[in-house]
Amino acid sequence: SGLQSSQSVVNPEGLQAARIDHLFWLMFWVCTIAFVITIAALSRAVLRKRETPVENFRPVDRAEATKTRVVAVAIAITVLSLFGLLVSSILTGKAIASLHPQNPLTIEVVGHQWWWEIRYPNSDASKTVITANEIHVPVGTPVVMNSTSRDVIHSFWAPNIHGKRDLIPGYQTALWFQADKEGTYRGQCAEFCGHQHAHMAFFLVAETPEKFNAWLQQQRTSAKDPQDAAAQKGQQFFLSHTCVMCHTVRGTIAGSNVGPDLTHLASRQTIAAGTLPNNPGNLGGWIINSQSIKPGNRMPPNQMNSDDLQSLLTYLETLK
Amino acid sequence: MTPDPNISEERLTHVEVEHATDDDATLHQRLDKTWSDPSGFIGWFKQVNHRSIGKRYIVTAFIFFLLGGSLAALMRIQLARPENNFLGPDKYNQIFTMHGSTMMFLFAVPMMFEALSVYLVPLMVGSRNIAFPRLNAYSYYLYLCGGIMLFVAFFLNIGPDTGWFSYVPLSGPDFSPGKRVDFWAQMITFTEVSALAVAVEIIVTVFKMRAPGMSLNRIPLFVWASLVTAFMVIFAMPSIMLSSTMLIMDRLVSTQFFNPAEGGDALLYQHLFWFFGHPEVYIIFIPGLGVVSSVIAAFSRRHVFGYLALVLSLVTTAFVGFGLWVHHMFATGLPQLGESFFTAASLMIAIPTATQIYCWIATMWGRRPVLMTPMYWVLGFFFILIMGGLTGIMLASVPLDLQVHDTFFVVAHFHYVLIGGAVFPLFAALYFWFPKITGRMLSEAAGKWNFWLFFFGFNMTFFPMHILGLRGMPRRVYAYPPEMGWTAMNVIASLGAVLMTVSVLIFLANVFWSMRRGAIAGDNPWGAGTLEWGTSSPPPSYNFLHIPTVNGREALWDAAPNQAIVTGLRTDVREVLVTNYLDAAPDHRTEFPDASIWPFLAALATTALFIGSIFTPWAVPIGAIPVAITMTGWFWPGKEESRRRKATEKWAEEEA
Amino acid sequence: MKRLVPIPLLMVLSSCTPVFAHTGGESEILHRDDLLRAWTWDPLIIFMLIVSLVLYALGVMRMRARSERNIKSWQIASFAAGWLALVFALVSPLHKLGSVLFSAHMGQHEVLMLIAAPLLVMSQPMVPFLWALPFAWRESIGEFFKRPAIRRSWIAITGPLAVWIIHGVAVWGWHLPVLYQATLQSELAHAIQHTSFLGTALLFWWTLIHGRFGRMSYGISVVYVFTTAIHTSILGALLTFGREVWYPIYAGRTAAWGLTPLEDQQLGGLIMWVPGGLVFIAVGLGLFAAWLSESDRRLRFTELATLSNSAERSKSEV
Amino acid sequence: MGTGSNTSHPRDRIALDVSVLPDVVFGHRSLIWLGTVGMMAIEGTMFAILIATYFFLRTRTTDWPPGVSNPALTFGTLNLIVFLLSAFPNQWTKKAAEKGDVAKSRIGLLIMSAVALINMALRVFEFPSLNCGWDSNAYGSAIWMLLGLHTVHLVTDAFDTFVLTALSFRDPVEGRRFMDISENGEYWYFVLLTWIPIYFVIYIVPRIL
Repeated sequence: SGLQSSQSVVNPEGLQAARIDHLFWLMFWVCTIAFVITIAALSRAVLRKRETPVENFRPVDRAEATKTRVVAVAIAITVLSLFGLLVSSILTGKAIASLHPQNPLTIEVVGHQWWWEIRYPNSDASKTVITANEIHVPVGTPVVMNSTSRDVIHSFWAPNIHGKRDLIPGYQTALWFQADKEGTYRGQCAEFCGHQHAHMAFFLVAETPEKFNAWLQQQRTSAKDPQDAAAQKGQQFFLSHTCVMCHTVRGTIAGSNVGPDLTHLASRQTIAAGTLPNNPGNLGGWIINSQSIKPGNRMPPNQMNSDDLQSLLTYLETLK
Repeated sequence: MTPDPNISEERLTHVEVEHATDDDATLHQRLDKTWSDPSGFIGWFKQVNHRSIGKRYIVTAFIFFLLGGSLAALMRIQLARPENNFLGPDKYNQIFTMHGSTMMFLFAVPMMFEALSVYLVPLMVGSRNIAFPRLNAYSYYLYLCGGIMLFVAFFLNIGPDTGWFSYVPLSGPDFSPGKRVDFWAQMITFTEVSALAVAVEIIVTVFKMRAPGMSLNRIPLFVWASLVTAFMVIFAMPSIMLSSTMLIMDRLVSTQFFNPAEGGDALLYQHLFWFFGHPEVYIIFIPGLGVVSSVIAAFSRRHVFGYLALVLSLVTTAFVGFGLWVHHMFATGLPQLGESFFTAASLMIAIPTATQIYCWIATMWGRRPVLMTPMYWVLGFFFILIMGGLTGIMLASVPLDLQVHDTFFVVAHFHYVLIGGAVFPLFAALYFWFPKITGRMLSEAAGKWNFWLFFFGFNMTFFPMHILGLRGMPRRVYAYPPEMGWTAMNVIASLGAVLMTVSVLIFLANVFWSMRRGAIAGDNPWGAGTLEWGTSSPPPSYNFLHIPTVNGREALWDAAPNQAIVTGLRTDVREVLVTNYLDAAPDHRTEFPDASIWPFLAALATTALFIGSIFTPWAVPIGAIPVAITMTGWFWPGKEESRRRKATEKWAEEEA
Repeated sequence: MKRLVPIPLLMVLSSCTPVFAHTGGESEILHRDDLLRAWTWDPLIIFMLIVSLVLYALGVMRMRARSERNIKSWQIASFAAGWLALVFALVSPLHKLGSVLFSAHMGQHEVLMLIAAPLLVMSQPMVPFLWALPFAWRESIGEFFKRPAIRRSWIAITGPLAVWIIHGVAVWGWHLPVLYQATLQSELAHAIQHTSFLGTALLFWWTLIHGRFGRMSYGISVVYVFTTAIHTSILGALLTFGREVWYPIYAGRTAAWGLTPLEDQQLGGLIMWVPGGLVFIAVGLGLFAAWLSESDRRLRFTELATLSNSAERSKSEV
Repeated sequence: MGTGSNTSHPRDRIALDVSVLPDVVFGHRSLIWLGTVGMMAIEGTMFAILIATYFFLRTRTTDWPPGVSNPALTFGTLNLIVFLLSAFPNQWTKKAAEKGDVAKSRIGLLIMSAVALINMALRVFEFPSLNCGWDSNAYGSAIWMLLGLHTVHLVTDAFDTFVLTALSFRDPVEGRRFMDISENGEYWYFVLLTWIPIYFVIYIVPRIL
């Protein structure tokens, strides 16, 4: 399925992640060599035949002066290696940060317990796109992500693309990245944020600029009123029950943003912040009793008969 | 020696002094009568000698280690399968919070610093007790009460669930209602007061109570480690006490320290927490480095190579440790310009650690140390700490840290550092000093099983976590989707935990068996060189029949054939010798307090105040009254005592 | 004698307060291309630097000639390095850069306080300085400092706690925006700032390195060095993490150097924090090592050592 | 191997006789002095961190003090003056104790008890003159905590002074009591000295920063 995704540091698909990956392997090899040499020296010291009987205490050895020299050289080599690593780390840092072109795509990410609000701001407020848990970006285009949190601290992390960035209430932080290859990359919250920290994932969909623009156009539209009766009944149900206390469906009276914006719910691949594939069965289960899927989450259980549920699902399926 | 003519006749009739010509058996009787603490149930709460308190610290901290380990085992069961239903998020979050808090605050620091130092330092510097013995008892009871409070809360299902770091705003009043976080915050205060008290005792003991001849340059490396740790405690712990107090006040009396809406700041908490938290790592492993030096010297039969370099490395680590707190906040979005500075500073800490490792290898080089169980643990320490240190170098790099921060890679890293740097040396220490503490040897055969199972179990548990982290598994998740490909590694990790559990059970069996049946140890079973091996095992109530004098870094090995002893201390009261800071020349004598119930009562009163304050701020002013009363009782001198002292006291001549 | 020597240096420094002023004037904003030409040829500074160098050289030559009091080569090297650090801070383009970039200004202050000051203190330059003077002058200077009032106040301000507080107040006080910005507007304020930084740093390092208990008190010196490292790091961290620009006076000036005023401030804070901290660590470790070796040296004079020696002797006599 | 004392016969032992040493000493020689200094280091660190917290909060906003008026100066300044003046009787008492002068020590302790009472009385009026609540905003929380923490030290030392005063009127007053009195004086200096920067931060900094 489309969920078959990667979430790996050592499988970079973005410019930043690739530079960090190089740095990782450089450090890995330097450290491995250091480890092997040290353990070899230790083994020799422990296993080699001793010069004097063990009973004899001698404050120092005959080779003390040599030992001093060797230790001094070893420390010098250590310092130089560390300096080398420092330089490579700084170069990597510079390369990552140097991506500041003129016309980046700006997105905003707001952390919530336990989902991601994603915005594509536009100077024309009516063109601003608001979605949740699924970020679309064009391949090869720099993206600047402005982020903050509405409640506790979260951390945005899509390892194939870039390192993480904390989302802190009261702070606005910016992260630059660029995806180089088409694909769907999983990411998830990396800062402990309470009960459902484990189920706070998102998907980053990198697609061609054409596909991306089409997607963005689509997301800008308001929800259309449903045509068939079942869906209309579902909409009635949606608008007359507690759903509207938390969710927005643009084009209707539902305009609260406590929970994710549902205007284009059906276009998303997953529900519940990457927890389940988006299909009617999962959605139904989620609506009836989300607490059994994501215990502690903020969505209350909803009692309804199966007819109502069916029509509600039919309505939600129209929110493409 | 002839009696001093300056001492008045009256004084001589009052006092009983030890002489060089005293017969050992008589002297033992006199000293033992004076220095023995009361026994029995009530007596137990009155004891103030550092060996009793030290043993209690060791046992208590080890019990917390077992509890913390059991919590870890529960987490490993939960993570052995994807989307496991064994523990829900609520239980899991409590458990990982309890695991971290227990291991850091109730096991690692109390064990590595308080327990080992309280027991060993007075013996290693040749003193009859630790400075401020009543404070020492008080600090132990506070620690015990704090630990019990936390676990009672946990077993009542109101254990803290916001992580051992309790970041705001998650732990703040809005997102963690109820009392859970308050228990955590007060537990911090309990244990930190206790650690701070011991830090002061250790500093005073090391600077003022060393045996004559033990100049600064001859202090055993374990004592240096303990002293450096004490200084770090003094400058680091106030920070967490303040931040946890601010947290609890934000929660209970609506202060606004961390509330961004009212001018507060969420990152302020992180700065304060890590200003303590980074030094905390060194507080935990520096004593372990001291243990390693002791064991290597003893089994290599020589002075440790590069004494000065080792001491300076400890001091450097302590110094640098205070400049690195931001190291834990790279992902919060630091000024871009700062990255190179922070990376450089973080890398620097590797230099003193590497220096120490080279010095230890140089010590063993050509000496082929005797491979007995304590040495096994030390060699295990090398293997594991070096690996943890090297992944630490990776974490020092800001760009790389942004990837692996808060993933299982970091979990692996700090377990390599902390278990390698503290638990392996701890086992070395337990095998090494068990004979001194109990008079019997631990079984070597069981010891080796203990070691190998732990070593393999450890690597099996934690090595795969490096890979898990690189493959994207974040920390502190109670569940993960099956399709992530993390399952196999998690299963291996969980199996490793089984081996570690078996290993610890073998250790416990070894301890219980050896306490009764182990081979009799004798004074110095390893032929080691520091002062604690110069008295009987277990040491008598007064530690040393005659306070020894010191002629070199390894007091027993370097002793002259006719090494001087100290005489002239009183035997009818608990009198100890106080020496100079620098050269440990005898300076004056001072009387130490007897056993007393007051420290215990004062600790109970303090506990009532701390716990009460969770429920109402009024507990602070009201609870202060019993605290004041018990503390006054503690220091209030008996009238008879005052009279006796007045009759025998000798004032120092005024300094010019 | 030794305990008196730094006073003249302090006096000299404070009497020439105007010397340290920026001469360029605030209106002149330094640009990248002009950097290497932007030396500060302030006559008074040059005069003081040359006088101190000449006096020092003269003194060293006289001491060597009389071979009464030897001066070690490392001390000469230390003086030379300290003197060059002063030149670097006060004459080189760094000085003018400091009126454009807060970070450069911070760098200049760190050079004065953490490089020039400890190097000069270690070289004990007052001994050669005094030797360079005619004998009669030397006498009367000596007399002056033997006066009880002078002695007492000297002792009062060279307590380790006293210098720790004095230096700490100087460092923190000058970073109050009001005072700091005044230095860029008033030559006098600027001169006072530099003099007080250098002066209190000299006092600080002198007390910790040559204080009245000598090497015995190096242990306490380490604690003071450590706590100073911590509080200056915290000041550096506050500058680094500040959200607002503390010193708006730099606002229009930093752009030519590719930094926003806030970045400039962050860089300044980082310089104070990390490289500054490193110097403190290095000196702290040096003091610590000297403290340990002093403990060995003093051990020889204890009663125990006497006892052991006599025991050895009596045994060999038998 | 082994110490000389284990291997040699008692009669051959070299002994370092310490019975001639004093057992009443003052200042840096005594254990209690070093212990008190350790406590001061801990508490001084707390004050320092709290002051750093104050300045950190200062960097978070442009308006200082945020939305409230400056603290009123009267009582804090009076307290500063009383503290500074108390150095004289404190030093006098400390010296009297170090000479073993019972009568002077008693008078000194009585004076110091009175001084501590005045300080505490003034402190009661300081809290309202902060002109904001601990819960108004982070600034208020910080200055309340600073003042509160200092007050805890003031009250502790005052209590200690009262107890010592009571003890000094009970015969015999032995050397150990005089050591305690001297150390109490030392600690009073700490309370006094820390008040200077805290006063500056609470009362002056909002006016100049």
